[in-house]
Amino acid sequence: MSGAMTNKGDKPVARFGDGVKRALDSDIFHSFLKSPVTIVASIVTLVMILASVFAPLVAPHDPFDVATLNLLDSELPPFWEADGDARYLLGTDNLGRDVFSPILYGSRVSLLVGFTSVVLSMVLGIALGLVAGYKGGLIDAFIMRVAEIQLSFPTILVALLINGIMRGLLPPAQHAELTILVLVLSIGLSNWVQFARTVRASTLVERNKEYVLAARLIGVKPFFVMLRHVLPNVMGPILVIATLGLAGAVLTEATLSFLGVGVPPTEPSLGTLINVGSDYLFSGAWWITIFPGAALAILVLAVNLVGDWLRDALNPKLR
Amino acid sequence: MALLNIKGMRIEFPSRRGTVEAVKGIDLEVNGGEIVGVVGESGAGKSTIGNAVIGLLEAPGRMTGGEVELHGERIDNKPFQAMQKIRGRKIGMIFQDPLTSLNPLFTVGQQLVETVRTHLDMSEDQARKRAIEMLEEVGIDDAENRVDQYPHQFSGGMRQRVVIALALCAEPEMVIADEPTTALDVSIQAQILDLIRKLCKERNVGVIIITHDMGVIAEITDRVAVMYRGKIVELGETAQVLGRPEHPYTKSLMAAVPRSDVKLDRFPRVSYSDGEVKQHQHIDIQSHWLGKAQAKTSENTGPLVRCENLTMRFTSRYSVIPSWRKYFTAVDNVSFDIKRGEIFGVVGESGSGKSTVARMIAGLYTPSAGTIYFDDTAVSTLKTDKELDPFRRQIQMIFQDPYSSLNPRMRVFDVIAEPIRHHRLAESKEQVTQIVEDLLEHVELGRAAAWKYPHEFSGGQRQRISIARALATRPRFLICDEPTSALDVSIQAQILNLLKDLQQELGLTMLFISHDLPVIRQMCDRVAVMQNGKIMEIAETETLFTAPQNPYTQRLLQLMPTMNFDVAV
Amino acid sequence: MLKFIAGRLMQSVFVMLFVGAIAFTLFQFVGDPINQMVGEDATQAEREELRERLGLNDPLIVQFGRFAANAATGDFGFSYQHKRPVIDLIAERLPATLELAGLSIILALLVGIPMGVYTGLHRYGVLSKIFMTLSLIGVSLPTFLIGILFIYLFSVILGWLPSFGRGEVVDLGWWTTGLLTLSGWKAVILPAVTLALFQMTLVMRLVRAEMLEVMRTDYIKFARARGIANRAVQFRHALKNTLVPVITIIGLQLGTVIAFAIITETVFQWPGMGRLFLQGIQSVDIPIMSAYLVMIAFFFVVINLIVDILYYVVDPRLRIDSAKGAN
Amino acid sequence: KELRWAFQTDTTSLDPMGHNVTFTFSVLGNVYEGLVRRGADLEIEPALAEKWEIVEPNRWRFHLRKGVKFHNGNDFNADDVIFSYQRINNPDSNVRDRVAGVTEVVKVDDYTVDFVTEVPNPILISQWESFFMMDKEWSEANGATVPTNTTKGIESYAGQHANGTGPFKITERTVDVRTVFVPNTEWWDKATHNLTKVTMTPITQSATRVAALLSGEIDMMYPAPLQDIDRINNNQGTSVISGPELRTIFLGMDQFRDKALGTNTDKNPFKDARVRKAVYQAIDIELIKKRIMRGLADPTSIMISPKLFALSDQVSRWPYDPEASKKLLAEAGYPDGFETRMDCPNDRYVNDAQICQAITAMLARVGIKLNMRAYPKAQFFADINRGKQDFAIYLLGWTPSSFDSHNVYYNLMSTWNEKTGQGRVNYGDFSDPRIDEITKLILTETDQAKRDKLILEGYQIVKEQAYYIPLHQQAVVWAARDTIELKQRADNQFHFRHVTVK
Ligand SMILES: Nc1ncnc2c1ncn2[C@@H]1O[C@H](COP(=O)(O)OP(=O)(O)OP(=O)(O)O)[C@@H](O)[C@H]1O
Ligand SMILES: Nc1ncnc2c1ncn2[C@@H]1O[C@H](COP(=O)(O)OP(=O)(O)OP(=O)(O)O)[C@@H](O)[C@H]1O
Ligand SMILES: [Mg+2]
Ligand SMILES: [Mg+2]
Repeated sequence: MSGAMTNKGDKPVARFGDGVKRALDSDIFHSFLKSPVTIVASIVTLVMILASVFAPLVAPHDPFDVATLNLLDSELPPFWEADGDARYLLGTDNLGRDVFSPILYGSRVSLLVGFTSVVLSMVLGIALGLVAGYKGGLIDAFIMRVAEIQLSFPTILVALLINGIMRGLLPPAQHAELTILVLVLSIGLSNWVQFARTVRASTLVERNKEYVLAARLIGVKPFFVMLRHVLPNVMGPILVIATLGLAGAVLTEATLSFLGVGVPPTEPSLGTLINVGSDYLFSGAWWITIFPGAALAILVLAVNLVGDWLRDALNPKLR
Repeated sequence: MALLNIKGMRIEFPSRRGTVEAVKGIDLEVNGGEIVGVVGESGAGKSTIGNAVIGLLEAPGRMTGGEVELHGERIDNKPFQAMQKIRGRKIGMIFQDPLTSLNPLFTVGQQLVETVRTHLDMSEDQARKRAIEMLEEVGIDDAENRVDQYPHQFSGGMRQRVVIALALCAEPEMVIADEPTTALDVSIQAQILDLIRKLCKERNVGVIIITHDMGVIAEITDRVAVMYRGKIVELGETAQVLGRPEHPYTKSLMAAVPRSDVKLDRFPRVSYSDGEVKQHQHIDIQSHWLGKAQAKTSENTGPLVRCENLTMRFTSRYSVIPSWRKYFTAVDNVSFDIKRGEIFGVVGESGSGKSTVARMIAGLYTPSAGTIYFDDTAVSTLKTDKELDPFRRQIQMIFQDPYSSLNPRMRVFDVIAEPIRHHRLAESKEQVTQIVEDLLEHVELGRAAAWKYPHEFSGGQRQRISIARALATRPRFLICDEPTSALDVSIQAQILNLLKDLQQELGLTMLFISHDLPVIRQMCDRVAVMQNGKIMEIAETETLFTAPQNPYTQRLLQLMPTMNFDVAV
Repeated sequence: MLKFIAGRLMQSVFVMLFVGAIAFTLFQFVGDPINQMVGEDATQAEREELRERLGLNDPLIVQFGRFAANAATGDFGFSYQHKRPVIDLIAERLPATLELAGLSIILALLVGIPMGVYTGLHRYGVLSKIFMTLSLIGVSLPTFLIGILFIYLFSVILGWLPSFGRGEVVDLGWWTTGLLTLSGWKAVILPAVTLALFQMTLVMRLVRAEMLEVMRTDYIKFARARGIANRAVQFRHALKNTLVPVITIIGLQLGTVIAFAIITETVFQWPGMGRLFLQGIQSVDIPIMSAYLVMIAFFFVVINLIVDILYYVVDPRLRIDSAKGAN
Repeated sequence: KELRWAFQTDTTSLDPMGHNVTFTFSVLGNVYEGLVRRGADLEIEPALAEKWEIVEPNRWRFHLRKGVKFHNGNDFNADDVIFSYQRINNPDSNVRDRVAGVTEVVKVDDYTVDFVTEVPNPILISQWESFFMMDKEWSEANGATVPTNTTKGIESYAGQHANGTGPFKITERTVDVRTVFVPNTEWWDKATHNLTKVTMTPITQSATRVAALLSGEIDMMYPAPLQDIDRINNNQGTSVISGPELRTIFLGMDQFRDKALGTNTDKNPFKDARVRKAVYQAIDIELIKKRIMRGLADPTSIMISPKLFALSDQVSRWPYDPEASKKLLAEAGYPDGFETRMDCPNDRYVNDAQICQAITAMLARVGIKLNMRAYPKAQFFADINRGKQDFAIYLLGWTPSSFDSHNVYYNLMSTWNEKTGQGRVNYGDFSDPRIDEITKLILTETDQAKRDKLILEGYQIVKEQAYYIPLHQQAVVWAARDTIELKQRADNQFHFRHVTVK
C-alpha cells in the first residue's frame, strides 16, 4: 500500500533486507498469517504455478512429443478404475494422450494467458477509467465512446483482427510464437472496458470527497491523486472483476484456440482440454474433461480466495 | 432506580501493535430528568463510552468488563435484535461526527421519516410533518424545502443539527449527545441546549452530554464527570466540580479555558500530565523545520488575499427542465481582504456561507461570480494545473470535518508525509520520518500514531492529524475551518499557541473560522461577521468585542456563554 | 439533461460509424465469403463472377461507403447466407434474445443481490462460504459444459424441461413472446439459468465486496443507533450505497448477454441473435456481421447512457458538479 | 403418425435454385421433384419424367408424367419444365451447373421436352435430382421468376414459400425454429410412408441433439456424433443407423513449391514420390477407424467412393508399414525425417482435427514432424483454396456431385488449367499427362467397360505415385427411435417418403 510507495525525492537508500523486514512486518502480511484459508489458497496457487512451470520435470509424459502417442491407448480410464493403466494416472484422452501431463503443460498456457491478459486489461482499464472519471468532460466522453466501440466487438473478432495484423506484419517463421501474444492481447483488450467503466463509476463518486480535495490542495499532481488516493478506494470491485475474469480468460483462450487463432490443438491448454473432453463426457469417458475442469476450478477458487482476502486486507477497517 | 447505570465499564481495542485500553473501569449513573456532562482530554474515551452503551462499539473494540443497565435491566449482553428496539426508541444517540453520520444517498427528510416511522406509529404524511417540525426545532430555516435536500447540500452545523433531530425524533427516554454543538454558533447552540433542557424537564429524559465546551457544561448540566485517560477522575455537582475542582487535572483544565473578557497573548496550558506536572517544550520556530523559510516571498506589499464580489450559487433542486431548477445563494456578493501576516477571523451563523467562502479561496469551489486575488494574482481565473501549482502549496486548508478529509486507506504517516515528499521539503527518507514524528508530537499525538489508520482515532485526534498535514506544507496562508472544535481546551491551547507562534515569527497569514468567540478574541486581528451569505460587519477584534455595531453581532456577543465560577487553580 | 442526452446520441452516431468501419477492416481476416456461398466444386470463373457481383473486389473504403449510405436509410443489405434482408433477420430474432437476456439478468439480480448482501453481512458464516464456493464452480466451468450438464440432468434424466428451443411462441405482430405459454416458460428456464450463473456470481461478489465496506461506515452505524430495522439498514441504506459499481457491471453484462450469448443460444438452440451472429462469422456473412456489430454498438451506447443516468438517480452527489457555482 | 426430427442447421432458403447446399436439396426433395429422382440406393428413377431417351447424341427427350399437380392445384407440364430450366439457368441462380452445356430446351408437346446439349454428355441427368420443377404460373403470379439474389436485393417469394409436386407440403415455417410438413394427398406416386405430420427442427449443438433424442423430444436426428453412439444404442428405444458416405477423406500434399512451407529442409520433400509413399505407409488407417471413427469409416484406396466405381476393389491400399516408410525416407535422402506443417479443418468433417492429430503422431514415429494447425472451415478453405494454397500437407474431403469419376478426375486429379478451371481442386498442383489424357477420354467414352478400365488406370497411377493419400469414406450416421423405420441414403439426404412409424 501507501507505505511501500516511493517518491522521486527519496534517495534510493532502501536496502533489500529493509524491504523484506518491512514486508514481513506489514499489516497485510500479518492479516495473511491470520487467515489459514488464504494461506492454503495461496499455497495451492503457488503449487499449480510451479507444477506448470516445471511441467517437464514433473509430468510423466511429454504431450508435445507426438511420437509417443499411441491411439491404442486411447480412452483409458484413471488408474483406479478396472481398465485403468498405471502409466496413465488420470487416464487417457481420445487420442491416447495421458490426461495428467497435459493438465500440467496446459496450465502453463492457461496461467500465462489468464494472468497476463487479466493484468493487461486491468492496467489499461484502471488507467483509462481513472482518467475518465477524474478528469471528466471531453476526455471522459472520448474514453467512454472508445469503450463502447470496444464493447461492440466480441473477443473472437478482436482476436481475428490482431491475428491478421500480426500475420501481416511479421514473417511467417515467427507466427508460432505469436499465438500466445495474440491471445493475451485480444483477451486483454476485450476486457478492459469492464474495469474502466467500474473504476470510472467509483471515481465519479470519490473525486468530490474531501480527502481527494485535501490531496489536491496539498498540490499533489492529478496522476498521484488518482494513483494514491482514488485508486485504493475503488479497488474493491476491481479485485472482484479481476479474480473472476481470470476464469473467463482461461475459458476464452479455449474458444479462441478452437477458432484457430490460439494455440494449436497439439499444444494443450486447460481450456482446450476441457473443450475437447466435453464431447466425451456422456460417452463414458468423463475423465477427459472432468480432471482439467477440476484443475481450473481449483485454480479459480484459490485465486478468488486470495483475491477476497486481499480486498479485505487492503481495507484497514476490515482487518 | 437510575435510568441508566454504567458499572465498571472496561473497553479495549486490541491490535497487533498492542492493545489500547480506552476505558478503564467507569461507573456512571444518570437519572431521569438529569443532565450529566462528560468532559475530559481528547482521546480520553468519552465517545467510546457512548458507543458502548448502545452496543455499537466499532470492531475490534470490545467491552472486557462491566455492565450497562437501563431501568435496572442489563442491556450490554442483549442480542442484536433486542438492542435494535432500544436504540433510537429508548436511547437516542448523537454521534460526534455529524458529517459522516448521514447517509449521502437519502434526503434528510427520508432519513427522518424513516426513523420516525420505525418507532412511532405514524403515517407517511404525519411523519413528514413531524420531520419538518423537528428541523424547525433545531433551528433550520426554510425547513419545508430543506427536508428534501441531501446531506451534502447542508453546511456542517446544519448537518449536526439534522443528526440531533434524528436522535431526538423518536422521543427517546435517554439521550447521549457526543459533542452536539461543536459546529454551532452561539445562538443556535443556545437553542439546541434549550431544546435538550426542555426535553429533560418536561419529559423526564436523562441526558449525557459529552463536550469540550466548559460554557455548555456550566450552562446546562446538573452533574459533571471529568475523564482523563480512560478513567473518571472527578464526578460531582457541576457547580462544585467547576467551582472547586479537586483533582489536579480538573484544576488545570479549568485554568486553560480561554477567557472571553480580556485578550491574552497566549493560551494558558493544562500542565497536568498523569500525576506529574509536565514541562511544555517550546519550539524555537526559527531553527525548526517549520521555520525554514521558503525561498520565495513576494515583494508585493498589498493584502495577501483580496476577495471581490464573491458570489456562490448552488443548485438546490436539480431538475431535467432548467426552469424547474432552484438555486440557493450561499455567498452573496462578499468582498474583503486579508493583510499579510494577519489572522482574519470569520464568525457567523451556522449555514451563513463561511465554509463556502473558505473553499472558494482554497480553489475547491469555482465562484459563480467575483474574483479572488492571491498575492495580486487573480487565482480564481487560473485554470491549468501549471498556473495553479505555485499557489497550491502556499494555500492550505484545515477542513471542518477532519474525518472525511483523511484518506481512510492511508496511514497517518503517509497522510502527513505526502506534502513533504511531494514538494520535496525534506532531504532524505529519514528526515521525512523525523519531520512527521515531530509534527505529531507538536499536535500531542505521539510518534506511535504514525502507524495507525484514521479510523483508529478519536474525533479530536483526527482533527489534529489534519492540522499536522496542513502544517507539513509550510504554507504562507492557512485557512482554518473550525480547527479546534473537537479539541479539549488543553490541546486547543497547544495548537493555537503553535499557530500563533507561526504567525508571529514567520508571518503566516490565516483565515480563521470559528464559533468559539473567546478563541476568536484571543486569536484574531480582525473579524468578519457573516449572516445569510453576507458580511454584516468587519472590524478590529477588540473593537468588535467591545463595541459591536451590527445588531446581529451584538446578539452573538450577548449569547456568549460565560463562566460564572471562580476559577481556583 | 436533455442536452446531455442529445449530445450522447450524437456521439453514438460516431461510435456506430466507427464500429462499422472497423468491422469492415476486420472481415479481411475472417475468411472468404465466396467459399461459403458456392460448393467446393464451383469453378474459378463462377467464384470470380460472384465476387464481382457482391462487390467484394471494390476497395474496402468503397464497400464501406456503400454500406454506410444504405445503413443510413435502414437498409443493411442482404444476408449472403440466408438470402434475406439482414434487418428482417435481426428483427425476427431480437425478441427471443431480449427475453432470454432480460430474464437472466433479472434472475442474476434476484439471486445475486440477496446472496451478496447475505455473504457480506455474515462474512464468516458457513452458509456464506458455501455460497461463495459454489458460485465459483459455476464460473470456472465453461458455459457449454454447464448447459449440457443441465440438459442431461433436467431433460434426459428427469424429463422435466425441454432441451432445446423456445417452446410455444405467441406472435403479437411486432413481437414474438414465449412468456405467455407454459411451454415457453419451461423452455426459457435452463438457458436463462445457464446464462445467469456468471452474472449472478459477479453481482453477488460485487455486492458482497461493497457491503463489507459500506457496513463499516458511520452512517450505517448511526442508522443502527437510531434503531432502524435491520432489513432496512441492510437493504435500503447499505445496499443503495453499493449500487454504483453494481449498476455499471449489470449494464455491461446486459449488453454482453444480448449481444454475445452465443454459446448459450447454441447449446439450447435458442433462436436468438447470438446464433445468427455466430453463423454469420462462420459463413463470413459480411452484411450480417456488420449490421449486427453496428446494432450492438447502438445497444451499448443506449445501455451506457441509461447507466450514466442511473448514477445520477442513485447518487445525488453526482447530479450537479457541486464544486461549480451555478451562473 | 408424426415425425419430429432435427438436423444441425436449418435450410437456408426454400428457393430450390437459391443455394447449393446438400441439406437444402435434401429437405426440398420432399416438397419439390425433378424430372428424375434417386432411390434409397441412389439409383436413378423416373420421377416427373416417366421415361427419357437420347434421340441424338446431344439431344435428350423427356416424356413427362401426366396428371401431376402442384401443391396449389396447378397442372405440371412442359411449360413448367422450360420455365424451371430458364430459372435455374438465370445468372442469379446458384445451381446453374446442373444444366451446364445445355444449349436449348425445346417443347415438343405439352408433355414432351427435348434438352439439347453442346456436346454429347452421357452424365447429363446425374445431378438432376436437385433440378427441381417449379410452377410457372405460381412463380409468375408471385414474382418469383428469378432466384433469390443477394446483391440485387431480390428476395424471392420462393425463398419462403414452396409449391412443388412432391410428397409433402410445407404448412408452417419459422426460420431456424421449426418447419412443418404434411403429406400431399394428391401425390402422383403411391405413398409408402405412414406419416401425417413432419416437424423439422434445427439443433446445432450435437450434444443437445443427442439429448433431445434421448429425452424423446425428437424421433430422429442426424448427424449423430460418433462418441455418443454407444450412449444412444444403450439407451432404451433409440439406436444409431449408419452406412458409408460418398465422401472420400484424403490427404493432399504441396507438390509445386521448390521449398515446402514450414520445413526444415531446403527442398520440398513431397515432390519425391518416395516421400509421399512413406507418408502413406506410415498411417495406420485401421487404428484411426477403430479409435477415432469408432468403426464407422471404410478405409479406402481410391479417390472415389467404392459405391460409385465398379472396379474399386481392383485397387488396394499400400499396407501400413512404418519400417518401409523409414526405408523410403532414407532412400529419398531423409534418413532422419524432416519437419513441415499440416493444415486441418476442425468443423468440416467427422472428427477431422482428431484424425489429423493421430496422423501427426503416426508420422512422428517415422521421423516426420508435422506442426499442426486446425481451424474452422471458413478460414481453412480461404487458406487452402487455389490462389493462396497456403499449406504443405492438408486434409480434405470430396464428393463427386455427379456421382461419377469424371468429376474426380476433372477437379482433383488433372493438371491445373487456368483458362478452363480444370484441376482447380488439385491444390497440390501435381501434373500427370496420362491422367490428363484419361480425363479427356472418359468424358466421351460411352462403352462402360472400356471407360471403367481407363478410370481404373488413373486411380492406379495415383496410388503408385501417391499423388494423394486416400484415407477413408466417413460414415453417414443417423440416430432414431426404434419405432422409426427409414432408409438411409449414402449422400446423407433424408427423404420422408421412406419413413414408417411403428
Ligand atoms: N477503532 C479504534 N481502534 C483503535 N483505537 C481506537 C479506536 N477508536 C478509538 N480508539 C482509541 O480509543 C481512545 C478513546 O477514543 P474516544 O473516541 O473515546 O475518545 P474521546 O474521549 O471521545 O476523544 P475526543 O474528545 O477527541 O473525541 C483514543 O485514544 C483512540 O485512539
Ligand atoms: N453543495 C451544496 N449544494 C447546495 N447547497 C449547499 C452546498 N454546500 C453548501 N450549501 C448551502 O450553502 C449554505 C452555506 O454553507 P456553508 O457550509 O458555507 O455554511 P457555514 O457558514 O460553513 O456553516 P457551518 O458553520 O454550519 O459550517 C448552507 O445553507 C448550505 O445549505
Ligand atoms: Mg469523541
Ligand atoms: Mg462550515
